[in-house]
Amino acid sequence: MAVRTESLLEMKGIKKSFDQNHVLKGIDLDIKPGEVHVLLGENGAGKSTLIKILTGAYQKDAGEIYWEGKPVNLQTPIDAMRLGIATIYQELNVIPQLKVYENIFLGRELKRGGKMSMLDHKAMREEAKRCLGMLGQSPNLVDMQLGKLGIGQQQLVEIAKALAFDAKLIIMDEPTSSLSAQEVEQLYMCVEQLKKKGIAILFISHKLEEIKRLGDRITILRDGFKIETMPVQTTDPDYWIELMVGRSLDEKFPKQTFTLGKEGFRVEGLEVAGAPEPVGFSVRYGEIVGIAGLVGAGRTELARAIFGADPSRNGKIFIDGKEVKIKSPRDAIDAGIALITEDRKGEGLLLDQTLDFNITMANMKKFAKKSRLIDLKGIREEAKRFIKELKIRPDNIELKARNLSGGNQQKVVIAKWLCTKAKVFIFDEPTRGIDVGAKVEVYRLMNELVENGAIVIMISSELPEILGMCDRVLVMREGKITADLPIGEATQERIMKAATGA
Amino acid sequence: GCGGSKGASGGGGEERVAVVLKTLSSPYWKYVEAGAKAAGKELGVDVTVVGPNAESEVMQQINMIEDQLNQSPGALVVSPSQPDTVVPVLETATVPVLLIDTDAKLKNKTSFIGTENYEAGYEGGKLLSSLLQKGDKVAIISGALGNTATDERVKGAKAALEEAGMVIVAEQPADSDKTKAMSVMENILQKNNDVKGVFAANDDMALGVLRAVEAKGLDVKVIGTDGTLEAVESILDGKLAGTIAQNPYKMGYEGVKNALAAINGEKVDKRINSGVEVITKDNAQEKLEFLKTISK
Amino acid sequence: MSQVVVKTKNEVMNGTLKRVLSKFGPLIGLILLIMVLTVLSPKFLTVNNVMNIARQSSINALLAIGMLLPILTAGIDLSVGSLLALSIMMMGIVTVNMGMSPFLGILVCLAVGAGFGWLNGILLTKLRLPHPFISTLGTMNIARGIALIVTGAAPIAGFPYAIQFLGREFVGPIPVSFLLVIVVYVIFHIFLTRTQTGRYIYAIGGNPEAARLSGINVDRVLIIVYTISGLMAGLAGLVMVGRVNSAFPLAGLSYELDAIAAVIIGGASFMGGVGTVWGTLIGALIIAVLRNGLNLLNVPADFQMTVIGTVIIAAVFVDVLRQRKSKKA
Amino acid sequence: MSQVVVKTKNEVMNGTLKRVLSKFGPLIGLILLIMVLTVLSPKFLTVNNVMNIARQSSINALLAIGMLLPILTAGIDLSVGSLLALSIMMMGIVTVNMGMSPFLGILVCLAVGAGFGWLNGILLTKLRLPHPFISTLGTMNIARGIALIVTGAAPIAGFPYAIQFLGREFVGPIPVSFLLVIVVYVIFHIFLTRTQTGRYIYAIGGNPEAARLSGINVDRVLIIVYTISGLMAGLAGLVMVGRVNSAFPLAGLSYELDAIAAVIIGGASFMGGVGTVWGTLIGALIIAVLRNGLNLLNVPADFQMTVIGTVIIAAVFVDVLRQRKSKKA
Ligand SMILES: Nc1ncnc2c1ncn2[C@@H]1O[C@H](COP(=O)(O)OP(=O)(O)OP(=O)(O)O)[C@@H](O)[C@H]1O
Ligand SMILES: Nc1ncnc2c1ncn2[C@@H]1O[C@H](COP(=O)(O)OP(=O)(O)OP(=O)(O)O)[C@@H](O)[C@H]1O
Ligand SMILES: [Mg+2]
Ligand SMILES: [Mg+2]
Repeated sequence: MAVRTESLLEMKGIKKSFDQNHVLKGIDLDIKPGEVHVLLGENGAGKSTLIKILTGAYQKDAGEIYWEGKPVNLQTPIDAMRLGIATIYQELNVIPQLKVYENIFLGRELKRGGKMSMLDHKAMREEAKRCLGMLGQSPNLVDMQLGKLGIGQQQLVEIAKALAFDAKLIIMDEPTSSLSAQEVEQLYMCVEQLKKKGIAILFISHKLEEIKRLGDRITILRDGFKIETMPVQTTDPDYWIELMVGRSLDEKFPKQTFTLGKEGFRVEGLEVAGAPEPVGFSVRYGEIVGIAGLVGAGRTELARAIFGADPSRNGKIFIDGKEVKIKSPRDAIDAGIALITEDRKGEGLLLDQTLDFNITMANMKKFAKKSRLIDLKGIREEAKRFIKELKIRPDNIELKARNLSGGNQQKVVIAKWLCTKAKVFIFDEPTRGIDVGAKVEVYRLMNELVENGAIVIMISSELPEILGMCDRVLVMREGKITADLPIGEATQERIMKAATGA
Repeated sequence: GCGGSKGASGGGGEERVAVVLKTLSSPYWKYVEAGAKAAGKELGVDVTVVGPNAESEVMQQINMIEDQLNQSPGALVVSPSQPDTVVPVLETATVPVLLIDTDAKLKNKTSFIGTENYEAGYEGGKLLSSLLQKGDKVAIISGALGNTATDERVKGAKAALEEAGMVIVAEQPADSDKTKAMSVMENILQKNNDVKGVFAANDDMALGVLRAVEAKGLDVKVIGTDGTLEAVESILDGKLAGTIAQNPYKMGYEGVKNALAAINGEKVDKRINSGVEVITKDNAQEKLEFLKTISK
Repeated sequence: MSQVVVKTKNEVMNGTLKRVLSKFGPLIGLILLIMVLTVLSPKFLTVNNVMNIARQSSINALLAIGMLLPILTAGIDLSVGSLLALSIMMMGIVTVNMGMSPFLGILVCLAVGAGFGWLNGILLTKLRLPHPFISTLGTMNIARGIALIVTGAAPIAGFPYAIQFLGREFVGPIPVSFLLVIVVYVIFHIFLTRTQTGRYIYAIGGNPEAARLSGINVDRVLIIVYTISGLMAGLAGLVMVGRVNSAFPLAGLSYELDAIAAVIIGGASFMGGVGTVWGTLIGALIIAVLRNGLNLLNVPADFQMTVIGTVIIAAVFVDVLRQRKSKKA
Repeated sequence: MSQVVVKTKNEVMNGTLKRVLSKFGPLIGLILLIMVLTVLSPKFLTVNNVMNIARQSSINALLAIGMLLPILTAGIDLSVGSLLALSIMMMGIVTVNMGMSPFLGILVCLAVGAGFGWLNGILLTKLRLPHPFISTLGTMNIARGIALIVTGAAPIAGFPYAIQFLGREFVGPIPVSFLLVIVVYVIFHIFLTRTQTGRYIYAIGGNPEAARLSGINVDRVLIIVYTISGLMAGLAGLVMVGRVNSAFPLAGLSYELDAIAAVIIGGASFMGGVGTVWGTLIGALIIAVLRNGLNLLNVPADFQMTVIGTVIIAAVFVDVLRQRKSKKA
């Protein structure tokens, strides 16, 4: 073998299949110290699977892994950690019942003395504060119970967990998917610092701007094969997309403008738990309204309150000028409202049920025949239709949701709500974890919904998508709506100003 | 009877006797309770009868004894679920202690009133043998293994059956449960459909066995133990061949009566045999009437 | 490896077979057990004995299918044994002691079971007790207490034929109670796979929050679940009374354990959302076959418990092995 | 409502109080129970009776603290009652029947409990049985069976003083067994809050996959958990033998239910990751106080069950109410 001292890590001919599904068909990858190496591929291309093999979470079927030139056998996550590999997994891997600092040090607790001694809670707290500080987070966070945090902050804790680790390689599987602009910026700075220290980073992302900004080299995966590894700075993102989806993409935001109709949806004096004052806004037919804001701005809370997901709520909601009484999600669904929740695992999916079950769950009524039995065939056909429409892969309705890739899971959640034929769609971070190609599909879907007379509201922390797809932008800060901008007046600066209050 | 407060009839100055039984969840122990209560009424004693939910609740019984002692009764009547277990707590008692139904090696006990379970089982075995021919096949249905009362009965029955030259082809547990006994008997008959007699360590199981036998239309003599109302009725109907009654009512009655005697400083016999009654068709009517009067 | 493989007919067949096997997973454990017992005892595989097993399994089978529902919702119902006892005692009081119509008695029996089951559901959902373990442990004690109180622990015998029918009669060689089990299981299968409420039960067990946000009235479904479980306890009681022609307050003591064991051996998960009607039937049969075999072989009482324990572990382990293999393949 | 409020000292105090209350939540249920019983029975709040309760609670308290660990990992240990029986039977054989040293006997007692507990852990992790309900249901039967076999179901009496010491003696008015409980609980508290393995137990219950991916050796921790649970069953057996100076094979029958009830009443969750040592102690005390109170009031046996059922539900409900209030406030 050739001299490998140059590479920190080399993976050669990695193969992996689940049952009949051949996911990785011989992947090569090499990572050099101090570089940011990006993995890019469609949803279900096998990116997460590849890194799970690297971290010892999965066992490879074939292939070799070399660490600093020496072959290694990674059987368990501990093996990888010992080598100096820290991982931020795509799906949150935290213990909701434990405190933030305990999560940060999980598996590598600091102790007072030798191996058998007591834990040093104080030292862990201090060190946790330092790591959270690197991400611009308040030190008060360390003693919070993790489950009480919003999903974005949980993600930050995951990142802090990797930072607290004296790693040579940090794997980040879509770390920014649940963060808003400010935290993302902090993370970028962090990555640059790490790079300077000679730490290598394997970075997975569907956000091309961020790849362009951070990446040194990029490896494109498609259909279980490695297509190409190339330098980031000298290649064109459109070329990456072409390699990754097998064709070129005409436009990233297929914005369509429709004639503005009358007001279709209105929220008045809604008291959201934890918000300082009642909230109100309205949406007209023919427009897509975006809600922007930082993590924890209260957007999700607002959506949940509208949907009747949280108890005790005052205020009025009108659809087509008629007030609807909403006390529970059932009421909301009956009134024609759909909420595509942001946390797909916690609030969206039945992981152990099949895709057709998941997709039709919120609209089972529709499939009840006169005999009151469910039309199983109808369910399967409806599910197949959505799987095709949203390009969910693998396109096997019998598959359990658990076994889908993150992005495909997200698509299943969207399908579930499309299936309800609602009138008002509230999307909470709908494109989180979805690849560039599929994003366009989701945007097209929104267009279609608006065209067919639905109300569409999109909560998003992705400013480009807000700016690219919406007709009007509401900005939230600390539970209040601080700006209501027509798209013509909405600029990145104005939105950020309203969001931060600066 | 289900009330516990009936004993508190008279005015103050009454002696109080606490009775702690193995359980109160079965007819057998209800008869003991009835006997104790009757004695209390007749003799003007305040009688408290308590017992855990099940005979297997051994520690719960110990706790009950402690809690009763804590309320300083005049005397204590105990029927220990596991004989040895009550010794430490009862040794500390400063009041007269009488054991009923089941004896224990207790130095300071005033008396033991009852019949050994072994003897009851032996009588049952004898009764069964008398209905069969030498060399006939018999089966034994035991209680939950480790239940000392049913285990002793089984030992006694086995001894008598073997002495009489019976062939024991099966010995299986049915946890003192009627339904389980029925299933067990069905399965035994599957293999040995020429079984001529069955000894069951309590009446509930005997009745379950009987059901299985009847369903097959076989002529099998079934003997139970305890002498419950249901069993006696079955004997009168010509179904159950017999049962061995240990006279629980008398145990309860004598227990309280002698407890009062001990409180008053009178002499009490160390050993009072309450006897066993072999109940067959001949004397079942009499027994039935007696049981009906005591269980109202 | 990297080329696209055309599936041969053989492979497709294999796939179907695998799917069937994985659906009827614990079946292998049952078949193994039957094979062993057939070798050990010539009496085992006779029509007569098979019918015996069918009959003996029926009470537990009815309790187990009721228990499947709470377990599918990640819950449990500890009260079924006690509810069985209370149901039959009330039926005894109505029909034997008060001499009323047997059909009224049957109605009372089922209504008492269902009513207490409903109470379990209410306690869980409206009082928001943290786990059905607590609420059903509570009602387990309450119902047993009442069963003991109503007749002062005395049993009730001499039920009318109409009540005994289910537990006692045969159609040809087949016990009516087992036919009842089959009918009930078919109904449950349809209920769980083909009705809205049935599917909601799986949804709630899989992810209660997602279920709620999908517009499912979780409380309503849970109340239905526990009511049905109670109803099945009443029905099991009816069969038991038919079998032994008497009702006694300690009936069904600790039967919940056998019912839970049947459901879990049948492949259901305590974490909810996973489990099938047929698996449960096989679980109940495994337990009945085992008990029957021990009796046939006249295994000494003290060894029986040890054998039962070992077989429970082994039966489940066989299934685990099978799954591990099929995953590797 | 809408302005930012500066926290006054009073509020901070309130916050602390709330935290304490929420930590010692079930305490309110216990205090209420004690108040009611003090009013109903003059004998209840006497030194003598309080010490009785302390002693009577100790066996269940020891089993419950062992049970807390499996429950924290979202598991369960059904075998503790049987392990208790097997442990003391083996101790009896060693010390009474074979006349060996009492200290060897104690060692055997604890080792048998821990050894079988270890087996539970191995079955769960290495055989990959789907849920500890199965493995511990199996060993529950196996251990009970062996306990019955070893002496042919005969009890063993007449233990040496050294063995009886723990369950029998007093320091002043305080039973040694309760002092033991206190010491054990303090050790468990330190273990669960201050050691790595202790924290891992919570982590595994909270999210086993995340725990595994964080490099925690989940199997190892689970084996430790079940071994400790078994060890505590042995220790509880030692205390029991001290109290009754005898060992019998049906000892500890269905004690697992009381132990589980104590843990759950004490605020732990079957879903894992939630539960404290002190809550468990209070849960065990609630059960003991309740039983003792019913005995003092001479409540008839059949009513006791009904009352116990009701109080179990009520005790937990009080806690639920409190939590609901504190959330609203
Ligand atoms: N445990 C599993 N069992 C079966 N199939 C699986 C399992 N995990 C992943 N897969 C399949 O492997 C394929 C690759 O999944 P993976 O999660 O690696 O995709 P990905 O590239 O990370 O996608 P995304 O961008 O959506 O995160 C998918 O088809 C998925 O369905
Ligand atoms: N269950 C909870 N308990 C306590 N605090 C919570 C809980 N859920 C959310 N929060 C907090 O409430 C605030 C609002 O969160 P929310 O999720 O509504 O914000 P968001 O604007 O949607 O942000 P995100 O981008 O994270 O979705 C955050 O500070 C969050 O930490
Ligand atoms: Mg992925
Ligand atoms: Mg949000």
